[in-house]
Amino acid sequence: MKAVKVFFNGVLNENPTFRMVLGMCPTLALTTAAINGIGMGLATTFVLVGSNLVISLLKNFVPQKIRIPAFVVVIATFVTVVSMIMQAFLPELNKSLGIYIPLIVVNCIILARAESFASKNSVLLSIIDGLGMGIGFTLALLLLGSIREIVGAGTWFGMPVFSDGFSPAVIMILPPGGFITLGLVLGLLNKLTGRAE
Amino acid sequence: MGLKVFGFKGGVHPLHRKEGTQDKAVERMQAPKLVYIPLQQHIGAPCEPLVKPGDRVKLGQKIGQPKGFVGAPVHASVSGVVKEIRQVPHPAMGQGLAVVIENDGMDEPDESIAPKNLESLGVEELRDLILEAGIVGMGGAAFPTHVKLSPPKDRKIDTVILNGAECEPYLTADHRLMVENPQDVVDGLKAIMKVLGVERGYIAIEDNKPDAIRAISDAVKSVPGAKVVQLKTKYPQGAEKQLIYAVTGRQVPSGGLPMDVGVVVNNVGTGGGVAQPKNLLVRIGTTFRDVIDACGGLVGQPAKVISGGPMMGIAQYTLDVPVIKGTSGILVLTKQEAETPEPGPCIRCGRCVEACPMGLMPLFISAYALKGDYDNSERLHAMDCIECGCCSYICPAKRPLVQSVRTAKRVITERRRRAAAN
Amino acid sequence: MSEGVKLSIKLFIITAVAALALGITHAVTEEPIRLQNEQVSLEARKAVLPDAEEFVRVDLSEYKDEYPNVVEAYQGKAGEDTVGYVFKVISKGYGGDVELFVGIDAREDKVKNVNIISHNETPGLGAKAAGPDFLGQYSGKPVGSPLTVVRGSATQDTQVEAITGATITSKAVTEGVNSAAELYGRLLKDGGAER
Amino acid sequence: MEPLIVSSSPHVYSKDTTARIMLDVVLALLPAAAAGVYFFGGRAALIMVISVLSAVMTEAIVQKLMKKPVTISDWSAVVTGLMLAFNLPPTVPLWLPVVGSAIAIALVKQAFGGLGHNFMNPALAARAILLAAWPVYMTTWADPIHGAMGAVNAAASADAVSSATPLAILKGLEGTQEQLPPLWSIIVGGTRGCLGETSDLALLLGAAYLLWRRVISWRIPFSFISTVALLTWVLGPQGLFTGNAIYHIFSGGLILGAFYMATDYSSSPVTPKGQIIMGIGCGIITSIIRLYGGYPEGVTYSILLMNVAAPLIDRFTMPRIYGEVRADV
Amino acid sequence: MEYVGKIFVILISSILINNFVMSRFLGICPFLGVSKRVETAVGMGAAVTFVMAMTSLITYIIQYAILEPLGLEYLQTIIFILVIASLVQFVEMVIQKTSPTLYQALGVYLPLITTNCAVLGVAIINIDEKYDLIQALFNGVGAALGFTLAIVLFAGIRERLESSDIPKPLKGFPIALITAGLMSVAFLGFQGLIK
Amino acid sequence: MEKILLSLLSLGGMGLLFGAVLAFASRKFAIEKDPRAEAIREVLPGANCGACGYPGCDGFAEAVTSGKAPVDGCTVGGSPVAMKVGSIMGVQVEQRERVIARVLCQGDCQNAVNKYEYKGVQDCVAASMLADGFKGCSYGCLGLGTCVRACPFDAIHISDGGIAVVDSDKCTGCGKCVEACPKNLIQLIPESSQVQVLCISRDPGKQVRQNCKVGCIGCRLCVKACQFDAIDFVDNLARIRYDKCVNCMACAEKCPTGAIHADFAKRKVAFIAEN
Ligand SMILES: Cc1cc2nc3c(=O)[nH]c(=O)nc-3n(C[C@H](O)[C@H](O)[C@H](O)COP(=O)(O)O)c2cc1C
Ligand SMILES: Cc1cc2nc3c(=O)[nH]c(=O)nc-3n(C[C@H](O)[C@H](O)[C@H](O)COP(=O)(O)O)c2cc1C
Ligand SMILES: Cc1cc2nc3c(=O)[nH]c(=O)nc-3n(C[C@H](O)[C@H](O)[C@H](O)COP(=O)(O)O)c2cc1C
Ligand SMILES: Cc1cc2nc3c(=O)[nH]c(=O)nc-3n(C[C@H](O)[C@H](O)[C@H](O)CO)c2cc1C
Ligand code: SF4
Ligand code: SF4
Ligand code: SF4
Ligand code: SF4
Ligand code: FES
Repeated sequence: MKAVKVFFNGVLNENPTFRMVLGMCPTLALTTAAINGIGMGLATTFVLVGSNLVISLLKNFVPQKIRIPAFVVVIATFVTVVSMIMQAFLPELNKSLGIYIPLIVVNCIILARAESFASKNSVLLSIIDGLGMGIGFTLALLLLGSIREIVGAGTWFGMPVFSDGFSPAVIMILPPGGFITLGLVLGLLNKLTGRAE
Repeated sequence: MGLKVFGFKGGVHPLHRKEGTQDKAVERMQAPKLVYIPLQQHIGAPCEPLVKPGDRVKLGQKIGQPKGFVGAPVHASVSGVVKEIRQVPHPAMGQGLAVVIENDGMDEPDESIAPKNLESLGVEELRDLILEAGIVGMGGAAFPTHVKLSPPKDRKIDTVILNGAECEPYLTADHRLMVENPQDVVDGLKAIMKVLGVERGYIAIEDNKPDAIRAISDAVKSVPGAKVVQLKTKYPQGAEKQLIYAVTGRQVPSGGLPMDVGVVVNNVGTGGGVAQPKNLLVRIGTTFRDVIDACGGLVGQPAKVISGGPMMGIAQYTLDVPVIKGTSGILVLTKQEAETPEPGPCIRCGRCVEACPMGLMPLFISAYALKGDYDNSERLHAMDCIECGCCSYICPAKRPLVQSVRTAKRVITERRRRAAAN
Repeated sequence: MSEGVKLSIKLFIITAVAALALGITHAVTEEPIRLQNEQVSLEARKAVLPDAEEFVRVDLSEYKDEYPNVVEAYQGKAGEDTVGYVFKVISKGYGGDVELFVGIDAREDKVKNVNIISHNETPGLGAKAAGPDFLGQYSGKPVGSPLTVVRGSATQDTQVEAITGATITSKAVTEGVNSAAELYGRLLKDGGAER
Repeated sequence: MEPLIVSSSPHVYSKDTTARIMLDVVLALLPAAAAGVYFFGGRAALIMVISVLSAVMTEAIVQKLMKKPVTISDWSAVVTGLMLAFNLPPTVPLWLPVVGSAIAIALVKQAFGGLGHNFMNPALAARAILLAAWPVYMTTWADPIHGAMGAVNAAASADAVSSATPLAILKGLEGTQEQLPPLWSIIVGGTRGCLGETSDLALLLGAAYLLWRRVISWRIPFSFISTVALLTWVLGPQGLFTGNAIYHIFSGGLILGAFYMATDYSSSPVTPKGQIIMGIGCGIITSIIRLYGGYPEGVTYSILLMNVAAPLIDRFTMPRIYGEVRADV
Repeated sequence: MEYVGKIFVILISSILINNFVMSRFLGICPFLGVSKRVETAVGMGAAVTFVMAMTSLITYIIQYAILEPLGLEYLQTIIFILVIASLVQFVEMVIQKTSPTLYQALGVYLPLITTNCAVLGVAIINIDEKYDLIQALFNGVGAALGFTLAIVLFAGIRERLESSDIPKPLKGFPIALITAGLMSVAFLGFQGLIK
Repeated sequence: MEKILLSLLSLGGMGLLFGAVLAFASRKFAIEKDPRAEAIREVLPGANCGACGYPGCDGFAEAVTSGKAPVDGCTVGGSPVAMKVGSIMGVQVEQRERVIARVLCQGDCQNAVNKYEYKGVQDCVAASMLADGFKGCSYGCLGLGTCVRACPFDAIHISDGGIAVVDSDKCTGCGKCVEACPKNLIQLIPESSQVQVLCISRDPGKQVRQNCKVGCIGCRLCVKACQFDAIDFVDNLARIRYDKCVNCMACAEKCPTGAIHADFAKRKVAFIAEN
């Protein structure tokens, strides 16, 4: 029961993108297309689960004072290992996700979860938290990526969605488009859920 | 005219609308049946009544004695019988204790008001005279004059300025005084200079009153060290700090008083001794209603009655308020004139910043004040506002600028007082 | 200092384990990654010069000053025959460097193919340069005279149509191709290259 | 007797109102609008009308949706719509001004709380967004038609290719110096460019009116234009002091920008000193972009960038308070 | 002279054209989080500047003194992040001791500098662009100044927004993001400034 | 193998080095942080309202640990929090009664008259500067909501009749509104007392009658009605002494204008029976 709650907490209530507004850099940089969003989201989910797992295992071993260096080392190791293995043995997958993998190291969400959840909870819950957060993140990226791709390029997952008459608004896939789309989506969600700061 | 014209930074140019009265000679008004003499007529401590109901008082008899130094006694403006002492509406304070005197129409004078020879009096005597006579400033705040004339020993006063700017629209009382009784004005200046022992005296007049400038220039020749300064016609030329800047180029430090720069400013009316009951156009204690009736009564429905000028005057809620020492004019506005425009959002035109003679940023002070963030208002120097109203006047969006700044000042003062008490 | 020692040792253990994990992974993956990368770059060269089977690096140190934007050159061979050359050129586009591979067919003295490997141009504008519509224009252009960019439709053989709204990028690519072609001519003249 | 009205002083107010000021700006823009129609034909008029209408409609709709009082009678949306139209090439498709006005009003103005709260010039921000979204439409310049009312469909005609503006030539991006139009035609109007910027003469006429009405002060325009003049002259193409400052002043949107857009109340500093800093900053950025940047024109971005800095400028240029002994800021 | 020019280009580019926040999307979280007051924004900017300069220096030394000679490039990410994390924690302790007010203001965001992608980003860009030590330092400082510029301007606007009547659903992050979007539209103006 | 060893050495070495540096730094730059402050901070309500007189809850926590603030200084948290803070600090706290704010005026638009039409900033402070406000009664609530804006807990509202009313469930007794009201109309009153004089006018009865239907007119019927000597008169105004009042509500029954407010639902019937 608790596990279910933890899971949906990550997907909905504390959605890392829409509620906590963390991990903004990859969110904004990589949502120029829907496929990028999914790729980044999944890669992050994977690392999140892994690092949450390891950190919850290590939680009693790591003293407070070196907490952050220790955690980032764990995360970075995870990312590097994954990246090397993919480069070597999964060249196809690597080709589509490759460039995003190193960026995961600096995604605030991972360290934030490590600090605030994994270092305080059991292994199982930590894994579920990682999964929930990761999926929440992925869905958010997918949504943003879709909007930006459709309006900014006139395609969705590379497929044209409009007839020829449509001229896409290039700005949507430029930096300003990222900020503004996310801002408007957040505003809309606030409106729908009746929440406001 | 050959006189240099002086000015200051900021300010506005409201239509001066003095045409109605500026050429009308001063008339004496018939004293009314009942007069209401508030026991507090000025900044400072209220007076203790010296009389009780049933007492007979003579014209000019002292009927109230101030409790503190910053205060001035009040006098009877008619002779007659004290009817009662009760709360009445007050033009500046909403309500206040007043002595109600039933006029016997005899104007029997009190011994104390026999005219005295200016030349023959000593400095101390003169100061005491001013104190006893209850002279207060006619510039609006009705500040007791004897206080200003008693600077602490360590402050060197070298200049006296008589304020004849009268920059408020509509008002012409000072103007007429200067035209009709220039000698009184100059005598007043002489008296003040003598009390303070200063050599330099100025009478500052806006350049839209050439007849007053002429009259005073002639009269002032008899006083060594005194001269007339011509001011640009601009509101609030008459504000103390702006006036000092225009005349002497000195700036009064923030939170400081004029004496900090060695200057004393007095209204020309103060100098001329108009505040003494017998010289008044209207007896103190006459209600506004009586005054207005004397002017031929009201034309239609009044919507707003203001004591003072339209820029700084205080709106009254009833015509039953009595005239007090500082009342320099009564203004009645019709519904149309009184319309307070609906405020719109600030368009950040910056006019209020340009207009503020104090160099404040009214739009920000006001925005913070309206949000209840008085700390930030204070940080932006809300307390330096002289409440001249230029900002509200000029604002195209009709924002309640000075109104909210005033609120902020009030709250800040309250907080400071509370903090000091703790 | 005992606490300090403990801290250091703990951090040491964590990093050491991490290092071990990484070291081992690296050892295992090093070779496959190298092969992968080679494969990738070979394919990139082949894409602009499909007839070649192997590529021999050409030494450009002599030409470095004259053609600073051409950074690599390869002789493309099919068996004993030289089929052409591949040049890697970096030109300055709108948003930064544009890296191109230019393949030149030595048998016909024509541009074979042009490929953009990396760029930082605006999506939807300059980024269109990497698409076949634009790059296809270069295939078959003669190398003798420099190409020029025109707005609107090209009327001459040496003209390339600019991408609308991205003249700067178009010019950058064209200049890159021109440099490659010129260098190719120089190499021929100096004997550094053969047909 | 009815109760008297009591309010805090002052009891009189100046005659100026927000609506009157905005109306003045519209009036000042009319000569330039007429010039735009004269030089670019009926299509220019069509674009202006569409732009103004959609700006006003957007304002009304957004305010209705947010359940705020509808304030379209204050003319500010009209100014924004007109300003946007002035900043569009005459050849844009007709839906572009609609989208642009919607962006200007809804995203840049109302999202921040409406009149006076927007930190950026709505029309200019919309123009910059349109430029980045549909650069092709936004950089396709048509040759002016010198007849009175040209065909409404000027854009459809064949000569509406993306041709070079004087500034692009000046910069050496395209064309040659010989193609540079004569100075008089730049000033009077009739060079390629946006709708409203073509006739500097008409713009200056309006500007004089605004200055006379004291709607704008000289500070921003003067410091803006003189900074551009100085920098473009000093940093000339053939070494120091060889620049063609006159051309730089009168070509492109400098006059339009300096008098009408950099002076937008909401997005410029309120302090007198701040306004001069704003003008100088705009001048520097415009010159840098014109001389070294990726675009031939820098007025738009310079104003937007200074808009971004305006709150800080206000903060650090508070006027000297009368009698204040300055210790802190 | 040319070298000085290049450094100037690096500086301008990293401050304005490729501003980390406005066009590279690095360091967004602290940008959004620590920009409510101008004072704290300045503090954050100063902290980031210090950390970035130190990072540029130390990672440069590690890369060219240890990793490259030993053929351990694959440890780049992990070592860099370790350096940054330690450095940040060090800075945190120092600030906490020397300026409790600054510490209180930066609060949770100091640890966030660790995962501030901007810091790792600058270290990696330095290596990728093959900058020498001086250039790397200038790039680091430039990027940090760019970050500071963006965050301080942003904070100025946000302070002004405080007294604005912003529609309820847009209050907080949404309007902040829209503001950032409009700012980055303005920053587009610097594009193509230096070629 | 060699590579693995090298990586082990370099990375591990760095770990060792940084660990040492951090350990050193944590010692060198160690700051005295009272763990109790953090513990206190945890139990505080976290409203950061500042009613305690310190900058936010953090400030209060620190002030308590350094002995500057009393353990029951947090009005918002009331006695439960005070107990917890006390137990952290190791001191006994007396149970203190919860206080809630009360607006001492019932002069809404039906009961009270206005003396003029106010135009201007909708703020009680602003209005009160003009002849004590537009209410006929110069003591009355102006209903422009200055207190509403001051309340951090949304516990005070303006009624339909245009005067301020406190929602006693939400009110935490922080006293912000008391400070904000320019008419000094709001008082913190112990929760248990059910009887209050909701009028502060010191005007003579005749004047009060003219201005307001529900004001205290100084008739002193309540004084006579009270069996417990809990009401006295100051300046024409009845005053209830909460320490003596037993909530018998006899006074409220007698009050001819209804200026004494009592919640009859909570009446202690026993007292009446007794008498
Ligand atoms: C508490 C207080 C003390 C003052 N003390 C002096 C004083 O010692 N000397 C003086 O010349 N003016 C003094 N003033 C007068 C003020 O500077 C000013 O003239 C007075 O408030 C009237 O100003 P107004 O008529 O411009 O409104 C004092 C004012 C106040 C309120
Ligand atoms: C905005 C403003 C306008 C004023 N205008 C006048 C004026 O026109 N004439 C005048 O005598 N005093 C004017 N005063 C009052 C003067 O500042 C000053 O208090 C007064 O001249 C002092 O003289 P008194 O003490 O004799 O009244 C004005 C004050 C303010 C704040
Ligand atoms: C957001 C934005 C992105 C741009 N990106 C590019 C680009 O990637 N490549 C390019 O050559 N020009 C780019 N431009 C430049 C303009 O389109 C510029 O006007 C153009 O280079 C010259 O116009 P022309 O291509 O119509 O001759 C961009 C402009 C904007 C506003
Ligand atoms: C002198 C002046 C210039 C203006 N310039 C512009 C402008 O360039 N763009 C615009 O959208 N609105 C402009 N306005 C209109 C108005 O300020 C605009 O609607 C506000 O920015 C909206 O808050 C201007 C107004 C004035 C008084
Ligand atoms: S005058 Fe009015 S509209 Fe103009 S800036 Fe000041 S408050 Fe705003
Ligand atoms: S802020 Fe005060 S001093 Fe300044 S213009 Fe307004 S009322 Fe006058
Ligand atoms: S209780 Fe006081 S502050 Fe509240 S509305 Fe009434 S008068 Fe205003
Ligand atoms: S009603 Fe007054 S005392 Fe009660 S919570 Fe609100 S502000 Fe505090
Ligand atoms: S993801 Fe870049 S700073 Fe948070």
